[in-house]
Amino acid sequence: DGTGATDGGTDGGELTPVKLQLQWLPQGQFAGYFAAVDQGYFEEEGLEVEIIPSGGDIVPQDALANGDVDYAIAWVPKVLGSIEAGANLTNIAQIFQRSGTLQVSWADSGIDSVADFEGKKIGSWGFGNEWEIFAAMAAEGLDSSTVQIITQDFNMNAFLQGDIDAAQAMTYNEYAQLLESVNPDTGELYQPDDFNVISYQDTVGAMLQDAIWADTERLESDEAYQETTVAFLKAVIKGWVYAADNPQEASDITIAEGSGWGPSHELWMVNETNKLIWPAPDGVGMIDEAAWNATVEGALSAVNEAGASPITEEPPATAWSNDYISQALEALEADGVDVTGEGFEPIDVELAEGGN
Amino acid sequence: MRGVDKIFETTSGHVQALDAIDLTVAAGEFVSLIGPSGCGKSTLMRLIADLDAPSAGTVSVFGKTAKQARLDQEYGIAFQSAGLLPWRTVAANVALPLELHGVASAARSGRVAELLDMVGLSDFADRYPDQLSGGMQQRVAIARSLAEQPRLLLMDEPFGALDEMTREKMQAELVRIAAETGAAVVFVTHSIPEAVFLSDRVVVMSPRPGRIREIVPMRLGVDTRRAARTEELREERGFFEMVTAVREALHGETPVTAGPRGVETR
Amino acid sequence: MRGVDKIFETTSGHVQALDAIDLTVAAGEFVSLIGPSGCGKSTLMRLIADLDAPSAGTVSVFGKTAKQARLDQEYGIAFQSAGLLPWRTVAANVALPLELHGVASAARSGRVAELLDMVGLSDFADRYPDQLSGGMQQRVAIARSLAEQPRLLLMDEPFGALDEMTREKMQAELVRIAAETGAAVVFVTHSIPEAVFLSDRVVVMSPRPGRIREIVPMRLGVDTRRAARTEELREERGFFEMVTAVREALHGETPVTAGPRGVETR
Amino acid sequence: MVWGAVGIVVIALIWEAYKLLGPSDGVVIAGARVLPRTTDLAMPHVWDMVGRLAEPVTRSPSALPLWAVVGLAALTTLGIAAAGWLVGVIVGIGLALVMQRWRIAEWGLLPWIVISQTVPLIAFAPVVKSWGSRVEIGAFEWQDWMSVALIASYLAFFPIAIGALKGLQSPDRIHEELMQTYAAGYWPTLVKLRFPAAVPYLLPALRLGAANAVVGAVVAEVSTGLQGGIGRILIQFAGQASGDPAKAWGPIFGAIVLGLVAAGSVALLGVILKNYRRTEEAA
Amino acid sequence: MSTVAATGRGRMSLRTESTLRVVAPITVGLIVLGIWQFLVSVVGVSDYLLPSPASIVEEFIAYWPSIVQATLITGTNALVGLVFGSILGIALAALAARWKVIDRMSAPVVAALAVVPIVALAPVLNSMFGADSQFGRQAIAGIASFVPVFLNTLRGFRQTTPVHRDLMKAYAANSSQVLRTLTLPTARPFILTGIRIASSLAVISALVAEYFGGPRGGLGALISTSAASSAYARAWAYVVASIVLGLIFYLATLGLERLVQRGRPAGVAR
Ligand SMILES: Nc1ncnc2c1ncn2[C@@H]1O[C@H](COP(=O)(O)OP(=O)(O)OP(=O)(O)O)[C@@H](O)[C@H]1O
Ligand SMILES: Nc1ncnc2c1ncn2[C@@H]1O[C@H](COP(=O)(O)OP(=O)(O)OP(=O)(O)O)[C@@H](O)[C@H]1O
Ligand SMILES: Cc1ncc(C[n+]2csc(CCO)c2C)c(N)n1
Ligand SMILES: [Mg+2]
Ligand SMILES: [Mg+2]
Repeated sequence: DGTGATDGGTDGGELTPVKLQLQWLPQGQFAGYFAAVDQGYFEEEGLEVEIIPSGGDIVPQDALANGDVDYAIAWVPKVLGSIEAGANLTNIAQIFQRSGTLQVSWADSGIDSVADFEGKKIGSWGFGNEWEIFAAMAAEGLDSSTVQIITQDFNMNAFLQGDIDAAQAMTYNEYAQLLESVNPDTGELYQPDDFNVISYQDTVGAMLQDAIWADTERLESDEAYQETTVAFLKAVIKGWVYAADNPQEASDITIAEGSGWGPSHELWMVNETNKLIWPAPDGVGMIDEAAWNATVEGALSAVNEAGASPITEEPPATAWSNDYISQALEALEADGVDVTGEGFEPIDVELAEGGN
Repeated sequence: MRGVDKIFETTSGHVQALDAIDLTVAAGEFVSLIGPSGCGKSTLMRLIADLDAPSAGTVSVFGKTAKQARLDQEYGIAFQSAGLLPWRTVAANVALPLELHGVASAARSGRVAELLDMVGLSDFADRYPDQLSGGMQQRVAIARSLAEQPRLLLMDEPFGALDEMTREKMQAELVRIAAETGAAVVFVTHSIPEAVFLSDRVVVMSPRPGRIREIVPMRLGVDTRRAARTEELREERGFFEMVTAVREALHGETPVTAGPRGVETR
Repeated sequence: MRGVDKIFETTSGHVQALDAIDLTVAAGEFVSLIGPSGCGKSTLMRLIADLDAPSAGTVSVFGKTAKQARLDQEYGIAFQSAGLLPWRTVAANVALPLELHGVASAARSGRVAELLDMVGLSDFADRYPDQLSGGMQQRVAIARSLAEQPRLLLMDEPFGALDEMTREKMQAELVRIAAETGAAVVFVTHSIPEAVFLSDRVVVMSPRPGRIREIVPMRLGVDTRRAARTEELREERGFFEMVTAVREALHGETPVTAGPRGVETR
Repeated sequence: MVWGAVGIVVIALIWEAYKLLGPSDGVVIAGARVLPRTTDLAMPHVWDMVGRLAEPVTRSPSALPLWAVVGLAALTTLGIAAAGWLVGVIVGIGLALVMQRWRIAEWGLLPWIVISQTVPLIAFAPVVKSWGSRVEIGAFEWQDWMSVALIASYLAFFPIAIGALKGLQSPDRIHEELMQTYAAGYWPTLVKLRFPAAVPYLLPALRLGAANAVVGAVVAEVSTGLQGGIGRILIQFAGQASGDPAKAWGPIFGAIVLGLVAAGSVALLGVILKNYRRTEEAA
Repeated sequence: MSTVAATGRGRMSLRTESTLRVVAPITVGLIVLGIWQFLVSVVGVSDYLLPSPASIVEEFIAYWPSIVQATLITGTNALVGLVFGSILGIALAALAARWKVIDRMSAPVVAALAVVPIVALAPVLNSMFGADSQFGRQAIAGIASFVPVFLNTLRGFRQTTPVHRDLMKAYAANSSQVLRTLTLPTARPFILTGIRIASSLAVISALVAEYFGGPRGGLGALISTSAASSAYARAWAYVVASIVLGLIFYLATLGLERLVQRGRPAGVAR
């Protein structure tokens, strides 16, 4: 194993090729990975990482399970479903410590909590993004038949025009879309106090989101892959640290990587994403067992309108592991990197019309 | 028809289809138009039917303008292709003009039965046109053209698509029908024997511009009336004489060509 | 052709298209087949051309089986519709059989020029079929059928779609061409005058089942050779006599019908 | 041509007139909104949609004008669609040849070819991408755009197969028999008769295939998230439609122009082959 | 040997022919299904990647109520779209056939509609007509149906032969009589062909439109949700349902075509 995957192996000659599958188009949500490429962190670890964006219908964990890629970014409840369906995957780093999903309603709608959903038109994107909603509703004693689920498309028009009473929104994306839109009554942009915001992080339905997944069998049998995994995680953490320290640069890097968002929206997204990651008291990427169990609980209780649940039984123990992230964190801490982000301070971002 | 001209404007210039045509058809008379392709036979007929308008001159039918005659349904018409509506049965095809002119259903079916009887297709009333032979289709078209008892029948090469044997049968039938109904007939054809067999007068036309070259009156044997136009006629001497006369009018020769020619036919 | 039968299987049962046909055509002879629609004329011709196989009996062409004759390209064929390929120029259409049989390009264009000259279309070599009149198209088809100097020419109503005047011109031309090339011709037609004008012998057929009713030899005037078949012939007395003879063979009557008939034509 | 422009202007006028006069929440009859909302969000002004094309995509200093971004993306998609179309042409004509040659093949395959078009292929885009990513033969490595082209070809081959089959079966009996009398075998008959006779059927089929290839390519780009094409900016800008409604129309117009260009280029082919279409005008 | 190709077609008794017409496609289908099952169960392509036909059938049965429900939703949208798209197509084609100006003006618009991808229109239509109703999907199915119906109908309206038009003029028929007795019957086979082509397009468009917003519950939404949660056998079960739905539409319109044309020649009028 002369590739020196564990220690700054640029001098080791050949770089190890690695493919990372994202779960959406390039955007600030993935700024840390792009920063790691741009700043040469992967190269320092002896890796040559190709970041593969996805589109409407690509399921990242399936790309991983099929062997198309080496690592994938995906939400935990979605992958739990895939694991139950036969995929053999392991969560090796829980990048987002918090859920970034909101349910937004109009300030005067009287919908301020999940309990108020009953009988309302509730927006969701589908594609497995809806399990938090059903889990939170289940905790309030509501099932999917008590609301009307409307599939949201790529923007917030359905909500703005009243087709949806409470729309699903990510703090880093759709919520910003609202604040970038002109209120036809005032001619100005909408303001935060125009809306009620329900954060799933504050509900029982909260679930773990962006995590890095690896192939379980390869982790067990392939030593090079294990080493690559630790090296990969080290670079990723450095990337996110960079994004936390330099949100503007990280945002510019992402735009250069092909994100089509305007500069203000991109910066907002990087900043909000940072808030979901930092501070990380156990170290960035560490999987909090309590949060994991809560996610499993929620996934077991959620039932959609077709009567299906993401999972029907507890996931196997192989579904998560802190082994690799711990090694990476240790090595980085030894190098003096702040991996908890204790001093993290978000910035203030002003959104421009249309996010431009 | 007085001094009728017809000029078509095409992309490549004017086409003088008809030039100074004078022609009068008597009631009950059978007149054939014959001439080489493009001499304006069809055009002439279409003017009478008011399907086209003359560029100069007047066309009058029974003392009315052609248009009025069309609106009053003074004539029946048949074309080279039968022009039946393929989605209508034979009976419904014959009934079409009656239907369009609001004849009551009962009267209509009576008339249709009568007409189909006349053309010998009573047994085929419920067939569709594609189940009939070409000759039968043409008979349906003739029945249709007779539906409203027109005093004038216009026929543009109605037997052009038929084989010779069917054609001869249809000719005999047309003679009978025309005699029965007493209608005047204007009949376009390419066939000299056909024109000779059917007509009281044969109008020979020449092309570019379309003109009447000669009008050949038919005097067949002793008896010139229609009743005499039986099958045997075709093998008579007078018939061949008339054929020759029309041939020569058509070929435009003053009949002085040399060569071995049977003197008897002159 | 010996004791040839042809039976078609259809949804509604068997159709006996031909029954016990015996016919021999001499080299250089012009034979016409005539008969009512459905009597099997086309079927007979298709058997000779090996486009269908007989149900019984044998067809031999120049001592070979029909199939061998087809593979050896012993005959040329022309149909009722000219059947030109619309995307090929006149010259390319005529060249088609030569092209298919690997005649070198130079030899090909020489032969094509010759053929077009023969049918009088040299000026139209680069035109497309849709730019020609029906008669001209038919002439191209005839040129094509002659391309490989066949000893036998098969023609199924080649002039059926033409008007009478063009038709007469084409007939004269065919007589000339057949004489020039010395090919035997089997010619299907519906027209008695046409058969009479062209043929050495006229085969009269009757339908259901298709049988040969009579073979009428043509003796036109004193000189029975082709050279005599000029335009004037059509107006000769002997011509009308032959027409009458074929008519009667066709209508199947022993010629005893009464009625006023010119004695001279008998 | 002029009338076509008038037609477009009329549509624009109707759009603006309705926007001016129609109720902002649209016309709702029996619970169904039968006429659209007239808000700027739902129906941007025509001049906003056109004007937006001239402005830069974003405020970022390196941003190109919207029209240029749409144009570049359209070119990328055009290339992919063209590849898909070519594959569709080969497969479609190949199938047609087989079906024309053996009637049993026609009976066995044709129903499935018809059924194939009822399969919602959007469901398979990820599968195609995934299977494709495993293809690696020697130096050849499967690219993501090839998956998109493959899906485009799936939509393109259908009209081509049907049209080509009809065309190859179209020669008049008389022409077939003529070839038979010339003792011409299968291949000469194919080359000299069937293909030329098929041209009038093939051309509209190829045109339809081209339009389908574009539609398929765009759908597959959206579905697989392929970078660089019109499908990608379609979802990208649709995501920005709340704050910038006019922007989302840019790629829509781009997709339409793209389809017209694709179909139009095939029409050019028709001009080249005009001698094989002589019967068409007459008919 | 090669000439057999030209003559060879049609040397077969009618009974064998009609048998083969049914047997051949079924055989092809069974062969494909067999290879598929073989790949999965014997060669061992993982069931996760490519569900076996057997497991699809299992899911099909397990989710039967949901499948019926979803098929009804999508089917209704497709049907509404097909009906209104066809009516609109026929009406506009009638206008275009009557007035050349409308024909010329509509040409670019129709050409545009013919090439616009559903993915492009879906979000916009949802925005215009409301994401909480099925109307957006119905509109998309309608647009997809409109194009072939319009084009075919227009062609049909142009099929009247000069003889028939002359005949109508000779009968001094007024324009509504001409429409009723000549133009519509002439165009009918073309209209029906257009509707048949439109039928499967309507289904597939209504289904794909569900990918881009609107109420949940249709086949499209369930296919995507199942696939997103890696329940591929279930996704396939919904796909099978959508194929069946497409076939039902196709066969229904084909039946309609046959029914209306029964006893009548399909060809062009003589
Ligand atoms: N609609 C038209 N536009 C232009 N020219 C026309 C039109 N109709 C007829 N013509 C021309 O007018 C002339 C006479 O045509 P017409 O159809 O009356 O001839 P015809 O004697 O009936 O010929 P045929 O025997 O072939 O039927 C021809 O030169 C023809 O080309
Ligand atoms: N392929 C076929 N299948 C079944 N019956 C056929 C077929 N071809 C011809 N027939 C029948 O065989 C008989 C003879 O047909 P054929 O075409 O030889 O007649 P024909 O004398 O050429 O008639 P026409 O003068 O109309 O051309 C007819 O009764 C016809 O219906
Ligand atoms: C078809 C489709 N539409 C919208 C979204 C919404 N979305 C945009 S980014 C993001 C966070 C996850 O990456 C989410 C949920 C989606 N995923 N898929
Ligand atoms: Mg005429
Ligand atoms: Mg025949």
